Amino acid sequence: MHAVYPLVLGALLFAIGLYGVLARRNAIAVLMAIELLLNAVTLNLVSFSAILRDRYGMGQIFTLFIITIAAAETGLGLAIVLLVYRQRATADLGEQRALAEPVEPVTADELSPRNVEAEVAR
Amino acid sequence: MNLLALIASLLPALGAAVTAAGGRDLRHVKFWSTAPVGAALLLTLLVAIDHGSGGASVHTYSIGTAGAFHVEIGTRVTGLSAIIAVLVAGVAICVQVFSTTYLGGEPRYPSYAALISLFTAAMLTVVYSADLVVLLVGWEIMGACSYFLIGHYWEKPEARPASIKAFLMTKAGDVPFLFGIIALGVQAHSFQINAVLAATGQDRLHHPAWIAFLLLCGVLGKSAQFPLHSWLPDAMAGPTPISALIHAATMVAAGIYVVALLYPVFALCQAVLIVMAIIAAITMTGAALCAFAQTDIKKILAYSTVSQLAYMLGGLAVGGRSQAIYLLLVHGAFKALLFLAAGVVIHRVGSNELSAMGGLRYRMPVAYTTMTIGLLALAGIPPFSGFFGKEAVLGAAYNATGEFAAPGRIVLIFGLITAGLTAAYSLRLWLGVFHGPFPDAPHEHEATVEAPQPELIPLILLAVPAALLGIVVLFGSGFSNYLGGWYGEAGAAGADLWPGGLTTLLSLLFVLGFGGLVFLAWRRDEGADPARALLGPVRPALVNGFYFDRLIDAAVVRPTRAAARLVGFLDANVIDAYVRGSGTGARGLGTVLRRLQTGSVQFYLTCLFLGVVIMAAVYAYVGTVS
Amino acid sequence: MSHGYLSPTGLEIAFVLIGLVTLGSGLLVVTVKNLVHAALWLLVCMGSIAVEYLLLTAELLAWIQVLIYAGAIIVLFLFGLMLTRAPIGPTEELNVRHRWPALIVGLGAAGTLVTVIVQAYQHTWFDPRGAVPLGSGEALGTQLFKYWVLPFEVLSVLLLAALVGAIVLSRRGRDTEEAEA
Amino acid sequence: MSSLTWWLEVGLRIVVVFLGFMVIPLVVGQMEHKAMAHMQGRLGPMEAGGFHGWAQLVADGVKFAQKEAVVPAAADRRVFQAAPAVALIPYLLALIVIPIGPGTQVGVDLDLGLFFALAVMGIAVLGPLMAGWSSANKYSLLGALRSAAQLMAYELPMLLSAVSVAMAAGTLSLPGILGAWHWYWIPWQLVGGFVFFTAGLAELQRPPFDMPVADSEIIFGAYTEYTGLRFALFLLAEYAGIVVLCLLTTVLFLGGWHGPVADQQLGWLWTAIKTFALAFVVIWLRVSYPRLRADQLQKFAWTVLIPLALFQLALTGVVKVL
Repeated sequence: MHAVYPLVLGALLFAIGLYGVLARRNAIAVLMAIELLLNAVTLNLVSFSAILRDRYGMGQIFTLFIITIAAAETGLGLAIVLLVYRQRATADLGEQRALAEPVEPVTADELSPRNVEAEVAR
Repeated sequence: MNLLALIASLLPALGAAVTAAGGRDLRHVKFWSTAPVGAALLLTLLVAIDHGSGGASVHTYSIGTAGAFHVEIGTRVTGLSAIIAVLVAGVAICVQVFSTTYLGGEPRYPSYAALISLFTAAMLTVVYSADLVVLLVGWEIMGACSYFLIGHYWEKPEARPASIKAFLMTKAGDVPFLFGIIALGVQAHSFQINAVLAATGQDRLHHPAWIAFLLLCGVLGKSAQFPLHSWLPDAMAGPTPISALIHAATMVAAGIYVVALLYPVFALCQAVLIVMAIIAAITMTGAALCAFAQTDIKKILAYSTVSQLAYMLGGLAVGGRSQAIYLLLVHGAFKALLFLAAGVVIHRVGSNELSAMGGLRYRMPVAYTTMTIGLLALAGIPPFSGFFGKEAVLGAAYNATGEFAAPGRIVLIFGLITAGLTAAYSLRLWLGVFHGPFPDAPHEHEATVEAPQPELIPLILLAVPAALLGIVVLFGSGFSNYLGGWYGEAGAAGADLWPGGLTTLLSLLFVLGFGGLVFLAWRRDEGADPARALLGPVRPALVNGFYFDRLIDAAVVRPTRAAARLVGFLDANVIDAYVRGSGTGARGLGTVLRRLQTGSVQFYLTCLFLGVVIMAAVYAYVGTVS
Repeated sequence: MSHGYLSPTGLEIAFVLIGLVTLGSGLLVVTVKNLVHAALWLLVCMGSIAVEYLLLTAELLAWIQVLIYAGAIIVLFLFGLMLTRAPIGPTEELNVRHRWPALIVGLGAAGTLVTVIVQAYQHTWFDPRGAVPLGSGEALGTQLFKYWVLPFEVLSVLLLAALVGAIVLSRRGRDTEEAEA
Repeated sequence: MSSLTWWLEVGLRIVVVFLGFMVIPLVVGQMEHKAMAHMQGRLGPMEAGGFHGWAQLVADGVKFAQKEAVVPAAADRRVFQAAPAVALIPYLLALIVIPIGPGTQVGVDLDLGLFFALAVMGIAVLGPLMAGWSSANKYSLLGALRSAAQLMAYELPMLLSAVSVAMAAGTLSLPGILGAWHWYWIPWQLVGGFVFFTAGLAELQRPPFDMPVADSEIIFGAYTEYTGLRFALFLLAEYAGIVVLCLLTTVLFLGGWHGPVADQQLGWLWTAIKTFALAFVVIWLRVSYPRLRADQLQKFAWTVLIPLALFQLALTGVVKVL
């Protein structure tokens, strides 16, 4: 088999997952897109395991590990999303702006020399 | 001998340390302020007697190499240094003893006494030092001590600026002085005084005139010569004993001493000598005139000191090294006496003003007697010591030949005039303080109000040399021989200190003439100030020291202030504009960047991955191309 | 054995067809407006990837993929969706307002990766059946417990941590209980 | 073996499995009707067709086929329609790898057969979930949630107990397991068998683990909105689940085609006997046990079955090493 087929499949799947992670607002949808990302990686691992005639099963075993970790990640991620949903009644990532920097305009007197001196004196 | 000299310089320092360490504890201050200085006096006397006319005795301790120079610290005892050291220690012990009662009750007496001791130690260091660097250290410690001592009464409004002025003006001279010393050391390849003098003798100095000028600046500052003289009258804001110490023996004497010490350097160039002579002439005449006009008796004495120092400088300018040192010596004696006596008077009267005094001769017999002796010496009345000192300088000026001839004329003419002026202001002071009516006389017929003994004893002790130091001239060239030659070597052909006939006659004529004028003016109205009548319209100018301070204010202070304002303006409006601009810019940028901080994780992630993709693409592209 | 783009083997045809299914369902996962449909398309995607594994002779992995993803993770997703009250019918606010940055990133990543891969592997062929046989449970298990025991055990610790974490996260805190009581 | 004959044989086997899949669940359904009727003294199922009510199942089929296939207006139509298939097909796939007799009497002798069977059975969970969500009915959704929680809880003990057998045999291939089987495995894997069977019942939402479809609480859970053939398909899936579960239990824990006599020749018979015996037990349990509450269900899974499964696993390991 031509090596490009599985590898390109993995790459495209990765790009799709990337798009999903960035474009989805619902936290669970983002988690799904992350699953796509992980699967793209595992697909590549399996492909390389075959292409490079991997004697120690590294690719496949890493895939095994990644699937396991993905399961744990999904469980934890969903637990977090449910917690967020329980507290804020929404799983919309766009609404989770608690860490946003509040923007207030810089006032003119804040920059005057007198004020600077006062700040220094303080 | 050198070891004794070293101990003599260190003892007052030890006393100062112990006194200062005691803090405000007054119990042992009197002992620790007087005993080490007294011991130092004994040691300096021993050194002076032991030295004889033995030339220069140098003993140094090597303490390693600093840069290109091998640093050796030690003492150098010559006739000059031995005799000046005796003067320093003698005046210092008198001042310390005097101070025990004069200032003994004050809470800040310990620090005062410690500073006096330190001052003495610094001056002894200058005198005994074997190399110029250590000399400079002592020189600067004196500057610092004078700053603190003049500002001793820092609660008085005139004392603070006076101390700052003294510090700044002497410092203005010290900077060129430092360069001069460095130039000397570099050209002689050593800072050892002996080596420097040897280099001078072998004509190894380049541009000696410049070096001499640089050194002269320091001397002018320390010895209060025109144009750096005005700090000395202002320094009267300090306690009176300090004035005695500064004026008689330490600070101002240091300048003259350094010129005498490095005399070969100065004598190498006639231009320097002429400048010295001109400065001396201006200073001596102007200061004498100012002294005549002053009403504050301490200021009279201060201007008198400036005038007399100019005499010494003039003596040095005409080649009369021995004569100048002799005058320094006798001046030290009688000026210390005068200041201490004036201190006694001021303390009793409670005012510095001449107008507040009068008719004190019966009430303060000891002060009267001793001050009379001092004033006679100052005025140059034979046979008191001042007469011989003055005549020695005038004689040297009269007899000057060769490159000294031209300075000699200048010094002679102005010296004679100044002699008369000196007699005039001395007489005015004497009459004003001790004769005539007491201004407002509630105590006119009271018994004596003498000062306590510790104040009187130094007066009497100082009166002896003030009256009798003229005896030195009986030894002919013995004093000069003791001082040694220019290079500090022994057995050089010494100058004769015996007064010359013509100059004596002329100076006595001047003295009698000016003195008579003053006396006649005083006789007309015993309560009035003779200066007022004699000087007329120029008096205010003289009282204010020829408005010299205003000149300095206009020439130096205002331009400096203007420059400072300009710099301040530039700092506040140009440099700070950049600083504030950067602050504003950072804030503005921060505001913009804060808008990026939306809290949306996906927005961050998008930016992150965008960057990653771009980097990966660029990397892949570069990897493909290469 | 000569290979070329234009003379695909049966295996390659099967792989590409299944791959198209994978990509299509993957695209649907990130684009459909119905969350539950997205989860179900994810199921299709995972299943087709499992088939791809089979084609690449990774048999055990394929069944694990089915077991874990289809049997557990998708169920978890659906469970989560139902708990967060995923509505029936399209959800309007499912995508971010401006999708073009994400699109640019996705297309950029796809372009870069595909370019690099094609350039690097355009002359590489391999035979999945001819490779070292690792797909069976016995072979993979042997490798796992021969060479990868330590990572395996570490992974068990990680799973334990995840378990504890999930429990802690899901527990209702004391304050919540009080607030509800 | 040439390629053509290989394909032919595979096709034949799949057809046979499919036929079995179509028929055996119906048999089990008929059996349930009769057994329940007898046990509970029900008269209705005894009427249809005359003799012993033999045509009851046919009547049921006719009834289901006649009914209108309603899709609720608010429902997600496609998911609603796909759900029965998702519930049914995994059991068909699982059936492929289960051997009914010695040698080649198996659909496909898969190297990872056990794994495959369990994996595809996991997918069947999705059926009720999809059905429940897409029905746009809150009872359905509740039922779906209950079934999802229940299925995930019982998946673990089921897998663990199955792994115990795989460990004992040293293979994941179902024929391989049977090949390694000895009679003493019955007492040895008894605990595992209990766990597997019980967990399987819970997976199938059979009584007493039928909380997700508790008609007294949430009508019929995820299947409330289903009518006609789609509902029949769900029922079929349930019976197919029973068949697969009983077959797997038979194969894993009861020796499959092994029997006291003539197991090489009559292996399929022994398998059938054991399977139907187990299916009878399933029916019997339905009739005799009350329903467990949700918390009891979860507690039973996590505090009884999983420890038991782990114990079985440890026991297997110890014996294996000894």
